[in-house]
Amino acid sequence: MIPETAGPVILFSLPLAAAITVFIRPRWSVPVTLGASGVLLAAAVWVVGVVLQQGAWRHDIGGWTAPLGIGWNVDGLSAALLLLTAAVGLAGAVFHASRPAPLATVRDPRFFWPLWLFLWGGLNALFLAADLFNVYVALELVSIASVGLIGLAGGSAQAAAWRYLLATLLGSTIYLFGVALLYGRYAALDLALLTDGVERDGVTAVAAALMTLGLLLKAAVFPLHFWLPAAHGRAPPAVSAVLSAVVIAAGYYLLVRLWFGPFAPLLGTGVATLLGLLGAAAVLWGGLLALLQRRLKMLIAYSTVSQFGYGLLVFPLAAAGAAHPAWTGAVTLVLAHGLAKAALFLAAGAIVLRHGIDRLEALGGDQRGATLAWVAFAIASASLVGLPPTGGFLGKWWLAQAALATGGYFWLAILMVGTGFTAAYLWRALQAAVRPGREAGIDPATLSAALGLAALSLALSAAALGLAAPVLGVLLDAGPGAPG
Amino acid sequence: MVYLSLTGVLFVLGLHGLFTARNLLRRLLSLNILTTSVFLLFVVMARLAEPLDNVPHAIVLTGIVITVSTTAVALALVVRIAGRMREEDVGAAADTRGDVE
Amino acid sequence: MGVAGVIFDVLLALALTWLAWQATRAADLFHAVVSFIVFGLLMALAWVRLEAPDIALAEAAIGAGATGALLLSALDRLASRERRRRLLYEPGAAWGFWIPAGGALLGALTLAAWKLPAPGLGNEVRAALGVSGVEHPVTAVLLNFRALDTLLEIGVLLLAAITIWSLGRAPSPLIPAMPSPALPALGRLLFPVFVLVAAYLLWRGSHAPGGAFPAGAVLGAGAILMLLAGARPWIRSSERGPWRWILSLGLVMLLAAGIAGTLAGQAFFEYPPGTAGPLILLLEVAAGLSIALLLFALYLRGEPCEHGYRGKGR
Amino acid sequence: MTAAQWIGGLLVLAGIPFLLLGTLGLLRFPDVYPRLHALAKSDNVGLGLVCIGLGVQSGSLTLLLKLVLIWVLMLIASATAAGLIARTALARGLRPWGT
Repeated sequence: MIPETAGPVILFSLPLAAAITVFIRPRWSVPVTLGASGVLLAAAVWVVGVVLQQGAWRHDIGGWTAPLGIGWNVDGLSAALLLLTAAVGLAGAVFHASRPAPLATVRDPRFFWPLWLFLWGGLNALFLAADLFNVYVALELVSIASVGLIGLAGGSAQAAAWRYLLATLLGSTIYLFGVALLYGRYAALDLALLTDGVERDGVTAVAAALMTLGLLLKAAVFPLHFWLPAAHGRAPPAVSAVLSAVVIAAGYYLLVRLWFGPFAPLLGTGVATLLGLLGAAAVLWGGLLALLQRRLKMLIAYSTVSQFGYGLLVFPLAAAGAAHPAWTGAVTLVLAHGLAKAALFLAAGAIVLRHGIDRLEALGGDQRGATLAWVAFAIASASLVGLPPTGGFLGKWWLAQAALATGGYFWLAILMVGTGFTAAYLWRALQAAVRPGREAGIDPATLSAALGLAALSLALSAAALGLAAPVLGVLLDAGPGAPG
Repeated sequence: MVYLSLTGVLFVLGLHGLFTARNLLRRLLSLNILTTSVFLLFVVMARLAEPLDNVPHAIVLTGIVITVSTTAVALALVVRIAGRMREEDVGAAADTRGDVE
Repeated sequence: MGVAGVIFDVLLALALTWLAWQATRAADLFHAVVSFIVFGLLMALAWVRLEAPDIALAEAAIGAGATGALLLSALDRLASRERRRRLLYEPGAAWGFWIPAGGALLGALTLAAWKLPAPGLGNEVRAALGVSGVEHPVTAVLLNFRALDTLLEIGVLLLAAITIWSLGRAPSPLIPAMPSPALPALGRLLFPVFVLVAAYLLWRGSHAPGGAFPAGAVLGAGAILMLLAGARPWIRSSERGPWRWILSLGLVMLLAAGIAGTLAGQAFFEYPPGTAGPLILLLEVAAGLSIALLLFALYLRGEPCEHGYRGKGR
Repeated sequence: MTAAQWIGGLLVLAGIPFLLLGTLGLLRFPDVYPRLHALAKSDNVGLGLVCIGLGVQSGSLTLLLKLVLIWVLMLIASATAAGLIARTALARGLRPWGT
């Protein structure tokens, strides 16, 4: 066996195989899922290690090279996101498995696990894929699994699932139209081939515009974010965590892949500024709305809209000449956001379980059973705001350096104002913990410590990401997509 | 080619229907027409290529199966949502034949 | 072809445009759904005109057939018990943003599409066909060159069925107002024909248009017809029965074929030399069977109970 | 032109009026029952003649048999469908025209 190919093969096949297993034998769900999650996390760590050691590599599926065949592309960016998926996937599975059974937020527990594993498999397939149509199929896998998981919460979540489904299907259809145009122009679907062959002309520009529009819709970038808060706010906690942390990041990942790959010649100042302004608007608008929310999970959901705005700042900064620090900073920020946001949603899930309600004013009082969750919430908040030495700080630091180097003081200001908003709304949430509250909710003894621990481990990872700055820098430099 | 224009027309019709229709089922139909226009673009491209290119055919076959899956999920959701609305509003079931004569 | 062909194409395009307009705009929902089904059937003709017979087969069986059955049965549920007004959402402000954006895109899009050089991969496919194990290029692309897409696609189909099951139990069938003896008779008469046609299409796939997808669709349509004719759904969600295995069979086999390549020291999904032909046939049988059953499962719109239907949907 | 092609052409030509009349009936008859009548009768004969005509013209026995098989299946399907539509219409209380 060629050692380096085993990692992607495991990451691709194991979630799907486990999904089939738990579909056929629902009774084995929890052990199979947790076992597979552990193996997947190990495989992702290993893949990251291999990338660090020997750089990016490509695997031709079926031995067919592009343009005929499909390839897998393993580089720093995809390895980092695979690892993020595995971390959030494991923590979410642990959280979901250890919630108290009678209070399950899921209507039909038997189907949670296959859907969860299918979502994981779709995400891994997406991060590995180097082929634009393969990406589409993986995106649809992710979409349907997400819809199923949101809909599991029942009631009004089904309406949210419907809106999400419509938005995401529209996004992938528009994306596919762009893919068709590219295929007609270049007879290639492979990212690397397109990167080499792309020219600046009308067809390519239209294709780029369409694919970007579709992906902006999927990444819930302002003003196409309308579907996100309800869907992420109403889903079961573990589902909200993976949706906000990874599924949105998948759309963003593709945007970055395309604009730093095939479409790089098209990234002029105009396009880049437009994308940057969208990001800036998202930061401000999402931050403002998060500040106005009265329910904990909705606050966190709006925060996702706001935080992904930062990611788009990479485009104007890169176009202005600071491609390297901007790229590293934005990707780091997305990774740190993923870990922190998943931690926030899991912590919120545990807190809401404890109090039986998620209105902010009712979360105070006796915090036994939710202490760990609040600690996790605080640490994750620190990373999201960007306090040193967390991952959030590192990302913002690199972005700020890119802004300073290119004289982009407007983008720097956005960064600062956005940080202010983040601090304000998270402070509001944390304040709720120490208020005197009414006595309600369930017996804290029935809440497993694993709930809080799952959130805490993710929050600590987000914080520790800042300490891993040198490794992260090397990792993100590996690969054809990395600029500079 | 006639079909290339058809692609554009269907794309606009689908998009227009998706944004203006207020009925859930109608939006789904519009989305399906939008998807068909994308498939049509792929196949027109295959036809224009010399010699005939079979890769888009396989791609569209895959796409059709995916579309029927998403449509089925969407329809199941619509029916459940409608059912839930019905439970909330049993009294308003006076004219049950809103759509079919 | 000449002038007659062009006239036919224009007429077909006009008819398709009109039907699409009807499907999105008709005041009556039933009218819209029927327009959409006819649209699918005429699209099959368009695929034939564009020299894509495989897609025509799939469109007729899946696009118009299975989707049509799904739409009509959903419409039945919605229309007979539901006032249309109850299904509305207020369009959000974001939709307003979309309309000018879409219009602007179209102009650029038509302009761009006319100038496409369309180089195509026809030569590459022909060159590689010799070692692909099959003679029909579409099958070669689906199950050899781009087998990974097919794997994920079967995954999407299985996932869709699981998602639908997760929404609740299968609702009871609507009893027809005046049961007809002709339909069950037709079902009994035609089901063997469906099986025969499916087997034929499957076998044909290796050298001519056909293969697992049309075959599975035809078989699934036959099963749906039996259901309409009053047969009880024999599929069960039970863990003990073979149903969950058969539903997953296609994905299991494709995954196994993929991993086998890696275990043999080759690339993921690389077939050992000389075995591609029989392997692809095996995969097609498994995929066809799964597709048929999965389409049927999609049609049930919920998890079937131990005893077929329960009294009422959730 | 061989004799087979002449015969086939004539059969196709003979089928066309049936299809035309069926369509005319579909458009002009007053309600659902006579429309079904026009369709089920005329379409079957018209389609049969066209199928046989094309089969004869092709000069291949397998193709002729395939076309005839299509026709037979269409006969069964359209008869069943017509019956179902008529029953549904009756059940919904649609009275035949003139009664």
